[in-house]
Amino acid sequence: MIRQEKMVVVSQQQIARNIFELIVKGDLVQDMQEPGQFVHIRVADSFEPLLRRPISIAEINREESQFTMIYRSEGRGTSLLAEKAVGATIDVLGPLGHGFDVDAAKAKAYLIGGGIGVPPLYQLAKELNAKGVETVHILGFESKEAVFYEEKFKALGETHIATVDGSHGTQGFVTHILNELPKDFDTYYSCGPTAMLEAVQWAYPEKQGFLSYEQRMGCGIGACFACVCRTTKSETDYIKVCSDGPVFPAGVVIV
Amino acid sequence: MIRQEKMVVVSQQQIARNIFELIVKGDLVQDMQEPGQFVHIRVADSFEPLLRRPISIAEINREESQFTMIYRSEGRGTSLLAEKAVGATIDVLGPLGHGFDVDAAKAKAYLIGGGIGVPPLYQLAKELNAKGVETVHILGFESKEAVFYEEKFKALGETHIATVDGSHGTQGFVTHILNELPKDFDTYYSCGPTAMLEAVQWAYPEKQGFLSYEQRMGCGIGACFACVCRTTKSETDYIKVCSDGPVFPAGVVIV
Amino acid sequence: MTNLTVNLPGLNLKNPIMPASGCFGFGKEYAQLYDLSQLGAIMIKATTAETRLGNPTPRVAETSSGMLNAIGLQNPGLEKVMASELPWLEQYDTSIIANVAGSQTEDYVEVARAISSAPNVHALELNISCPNVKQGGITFGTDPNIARALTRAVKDVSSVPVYVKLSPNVTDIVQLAKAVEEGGADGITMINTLLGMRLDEKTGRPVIANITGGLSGPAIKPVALRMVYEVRKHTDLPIIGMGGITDVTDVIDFLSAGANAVAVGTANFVNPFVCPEIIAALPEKLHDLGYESVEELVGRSHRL
Amino acid sequence: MTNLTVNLPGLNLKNPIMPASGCFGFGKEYAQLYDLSQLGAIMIKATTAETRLGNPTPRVAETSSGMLNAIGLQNPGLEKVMASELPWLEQYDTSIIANVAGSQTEDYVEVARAISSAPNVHALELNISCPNVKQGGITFGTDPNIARALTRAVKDVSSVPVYVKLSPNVTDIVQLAKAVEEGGADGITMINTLLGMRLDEKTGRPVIANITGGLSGPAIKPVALRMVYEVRKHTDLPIIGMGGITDVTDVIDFLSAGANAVAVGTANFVNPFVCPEIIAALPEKLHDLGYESVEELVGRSHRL
Ligand SMILES: Cc1cc2nc3c(=O)[nH]c(=O)nc-3n(C[C@H](O)[C@H](O)[C@H](O)COP(=O)(O)OP(=O)(O)OC[C@H]3O[C@@H](n4cnc5c(N)ncnc54)[C@H](O)[C@@H]3O)c2cc1C
Ligand SMILES: Cc1cc2nc3c(=O)[nH]c(=O)nc-3n(C[C@H](O)[C@H](O)[C@H](O)COP(=O)(O)OP(=O)(O)OC[C@H]3O[C@@H](n4cnc5c(N)ncnc54)[C@H](O)[C@@H]3O)c2cc1C
Ligand SMILES: Cc1cc2nc3c(=O)[nH]c(=O)nc-3n(C[C@H](O)[C@H](O)[C@H](O)COP(=O)(O)O)c2cc1C
Ligand SMILES: Cc1cc2nc3c(=O)[nH]c(=O)nc-3n(C[C@H](O)[C@H](O)[C@H](O)COP(=O)(O)O)c2cc1C
Ligand code: FES
Ligand code: FES
Repeated sequence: MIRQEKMVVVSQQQIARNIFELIVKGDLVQDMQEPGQFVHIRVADSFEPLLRRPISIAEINREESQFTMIYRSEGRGTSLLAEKAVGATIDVLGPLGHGFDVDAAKAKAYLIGGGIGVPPLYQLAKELNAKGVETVHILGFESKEAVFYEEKFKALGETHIATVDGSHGTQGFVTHILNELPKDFDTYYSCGPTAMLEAVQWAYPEKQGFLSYEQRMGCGIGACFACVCRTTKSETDYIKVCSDGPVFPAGVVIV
Repeated sequence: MIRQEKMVVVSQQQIARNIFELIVKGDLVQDMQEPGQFVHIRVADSFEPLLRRPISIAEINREESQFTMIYRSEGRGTSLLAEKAVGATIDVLGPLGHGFDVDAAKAKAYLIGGGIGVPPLYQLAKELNAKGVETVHILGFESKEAVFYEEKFKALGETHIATVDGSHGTQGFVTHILNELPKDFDTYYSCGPTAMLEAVQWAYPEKQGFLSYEQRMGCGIGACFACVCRTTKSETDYIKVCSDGPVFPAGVVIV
Repeated sequence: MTNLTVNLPGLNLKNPIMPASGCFGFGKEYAQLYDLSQLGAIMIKATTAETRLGNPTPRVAETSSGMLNAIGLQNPGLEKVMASELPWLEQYDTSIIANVAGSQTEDYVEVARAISSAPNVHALELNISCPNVKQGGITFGTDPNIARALTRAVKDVSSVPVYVKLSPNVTDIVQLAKAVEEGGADGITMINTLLGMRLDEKTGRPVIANITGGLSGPAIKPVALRMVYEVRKHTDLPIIGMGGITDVTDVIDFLSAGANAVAVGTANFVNPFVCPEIIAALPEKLHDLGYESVEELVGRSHRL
Repeated sequence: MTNLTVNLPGLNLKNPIMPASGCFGFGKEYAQLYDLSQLGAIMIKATTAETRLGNPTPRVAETSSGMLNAIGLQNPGLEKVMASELPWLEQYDTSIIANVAGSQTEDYVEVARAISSAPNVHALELNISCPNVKQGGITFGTDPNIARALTRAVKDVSSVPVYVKLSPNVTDIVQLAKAVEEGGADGITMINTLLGMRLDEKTGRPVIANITGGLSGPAIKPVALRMVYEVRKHTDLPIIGMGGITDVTDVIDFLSAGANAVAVGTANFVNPFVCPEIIAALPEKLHDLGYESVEELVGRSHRL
């Protein structure tokens, strides 16, 4: 069920350059189904900025009714979000959309993330590991200062980092790492910039894969047709990132 | 000189129903000339709400570089102002306009205020007393819950309170009190709703008086012609409340 | 008890609040959140004769207290709307207003004829004001002669009352209102979005793929209110007012200016519960203002 | 060194930033705050043949990310402006653009002839778009034929280049731009305010005594930007763009859309130092975007 809830900030921390980890508490957590779902956040009580901001669910803690978001504070909305202190409330609409199919992976999965596409892979990695699936994490960032959650991913499995400027890990993009890695996995999951998703899809045409897409959103629940993508499934239809996605099987979305 | 300064909140307190006393600190205080001047406050960093809010200077503390405002938290802007906590900064433009002529009073003055028109009379009363002028304060409020600074005014001179609902002091308007008081003063000063200013002016046609007016403002410094009033001085001109006023001698403003 | 009902041609509304077309799809999504039977009516997404894919993305951009959209009338087309969307909506006890769009008169006529025959469609909203389609759309809404003729053509085939949705992107909105009145319109809905644009600050490229988009949200409320006020001065036709409504106070403003009912668009995206919340707040608000019914308040700004 | 200069008919600007007419009086008030010689130019308050008292108060009202005003062209009249305001401004090293208003052609012609002869007036801004005066004003700005004729009449008597200020309250702004171009305009300034309205929530009465007012501020920026972009597509005339500019990013947007220079109106009320702050920020901003001069950047959105 989708709820709108004033959730309470439990923790707000800067964890990398412009990157914040925000933990909030509330009943809505109980309705979270799959890793890869997102929430739609109203950052101000006023109508300025007007629109909600879509942010992925990075970690779910059902016992404590808490979940974690990791976001880049960049524009007006996310800057305001970064100002919310412990105890403040945040208007959260969610959980929204369809996430990663955790049951699809059999033995070994590649989790490939770029920048602020990395967060939803963390809950995914946890759930896959819990099911006994081995996870390998290939994560790309701008530079050393932008890297986050490296240790946390390492605790769950083999983890490779690429940075564009080479200041940490491999220099270049995640694809540079993928080229060097064996293809001994059965499923890949990816979230990040569209160009990265395309490259990943090209790299593994024969594998089962799931990709999480971004689009500018209005409603976030499927009513406004703002967030559509063309699809290979039909010439006369679009799919909506917010309600049909944001995660789609590889090969479904035309960019 | 008019300055725009980020002033620091030293104290913020609710002192009556919806009425707040706000003390801020900064260099701008040194330029304050006369009681009855005002400042123009930007309540948000964003452009929503857009316009600055004019608030009178209620008390000046030059040694500490602090001044006090007393305001009613009512609309969007003043509600945001009420949220500013100690240590926060507030964008203040001021001091603005021309205040009360303190030198005009000789021996005894009536200070007549209504509601949020009362605040500027406090600094005025202090300065008059410092000059050896006896001050009588006639202050009107909605009800008991809305009364503020009664003790402070009492400490400076005879003080009469009227409330519309009679829950404190005399029932009715300040004019009900004025009717009962002797006319043994040489100068009156008044600030409050326009209807009250009119009534006061009518009550003392023979006395020297100074009245502080309110108008909706744009710029607050005399450039936009938003805050004008017709004047008895000229048929073809207006006076500007923000820069020619807000205080005018009795008989100058046509309402 | 405060009386919220409003009776307009084809529409016996339990209250004057309805979601605006294009901001509520065909209701399914918001039905996950609350019971749609609470609503005075629902203005469904524009329907065209054929399936429309609409414009490329990005289709939305945020602006100061507003947003731009250029969806481009994406919709499944008349056939699917008739076959699945409308029947699904029959479970709710609310009036359906079908938004009809097209790029030539024949399209409008075809859709109007068919959709007005659906059992739960109570009125049509003729969308002659969509700024985001290359052909037709807005030109129908800016030329009084074309608007009059189109209204008449649609009126001739419709089995339910026809409301015409006016564009604010005109020199003289009253002239347009008069024209559609002459064309036989049963009512007016206003306003659609103002044409606007946003650029990417780094590249200078338009953020919206369609280059320009329609501005909606609180930013446009003063313009919408002024237009409703002006049109009300010149016609007795029912007006469903919209443009930047976010709360019950905004609703009072539009009713005061002369709207008989109101629609809420963009605010649904910010607060998906905005319509039921306004409906719940309305009785007390009317009471505080000294009115016992919505109809008593309508047009009060003209009676001062 | 980034080159901020802009050369337009009559105006050799040291930078493209100027306060908009009506938001800066005749400069005296802001001169208390900073040295006006920093400004690219100053657009002074509308001047009419006779003293004008303007509209009753309240004259302003706040709206979402914007404000309404109905000052009604209050000004001391041609004679006083010539005798005291303009001479006072001579101490500053900046260009003066005189905003000329009236209610009939003769008024415009009289003011234009006289004021264009003042030694420090470098250009006229023909205000055919003021929404807040009962006669003339906006009708001049909505009818292309009248706008063309008025431009020609003023052009005939002016000793300096004539810029015409366009109203956004029209169906087709390009048509108006073309009309004033045909009338001999040397440039265009745009946009004036959008007609809007606000009601008092308690009484339903219009907040502004004039009933309607002109909407300005960030709320209207998307509309202004779209109009500049459209007009630039259809004319090579210089454009001074305005509408909702509050910071250097907004300036870049207007220049990208095709404005050659920009004016800042409402934002002066919020931050009286906004013009000098933008001027100070402009070189670095241009540099970051990879441009060495303002003129290089102008119109970049059309070259993508
Ligand atoms: C399904 C989904 C999940 C996401 N998860 C995360 C996450 O976990 N962490 C994170 O940092 N970011 C995430 N994003 C991107 C995030 O939504 C944007 O960075 C954010 O909306 C930008 O807002 P702003 O206030 O910083 O920028 P502004 O420039 O003020 O935004 C202006 C408008 O553009 C929209 N917008 C800008 N960039 C994007 C974008 N990349 N995608 C969608 N809308 C955008 C904003 O939502 C807003 O409506 C996600 C996006 C989507 C669609
Ligand atoms: C010279 C002067 C001195 C003032 N001194 C004080 C004071 O010391 N204490 C105090 O509580 N109030 C004072 N006021 C009134 C105060 O400015 C308004 O109450 C305040 O602006 C309302 O803002 P808001 O955000 O609460 O209301 P909103 O309704 O959000 O205001 C909307 C717009 O209307 C304007 N406005 C609304 N009411 C008034 C008003 N009465 N006068 C002028 N503009 C108004 C606002 O400034 C704003 O632009 C003074 C006004 C003036 C002109
Ligand atoms: C995303 C979006 C899609 C819209 N689609 C339509 C539409 O299909 N048909 C229509 O007549 N109006 C459409 N509109 C306009 C709205 O119905 C409404 O007239 C406008 O948005 C002003 O109201 P608001 O400010 O409350 O949003 C759309 C508006 C938005 C924001
Ligand atoms: C208070 C006020 C007074 C104005 N007076 C004039 C005027 O006298 N002549 C004119 O051409 N425009 C006038 N304008 C319009 C502005 O010059 C400008 O075109 C408009 O406000 C849009 O810019 P902005 O959003 O930056 O304010 C006035 C605007 C305001 C807010
Ligand atoms: S954001 Fe509205 S349909 Fe996806
Ligand atoms: S508020 Fe602008 S002149 Fe007084």
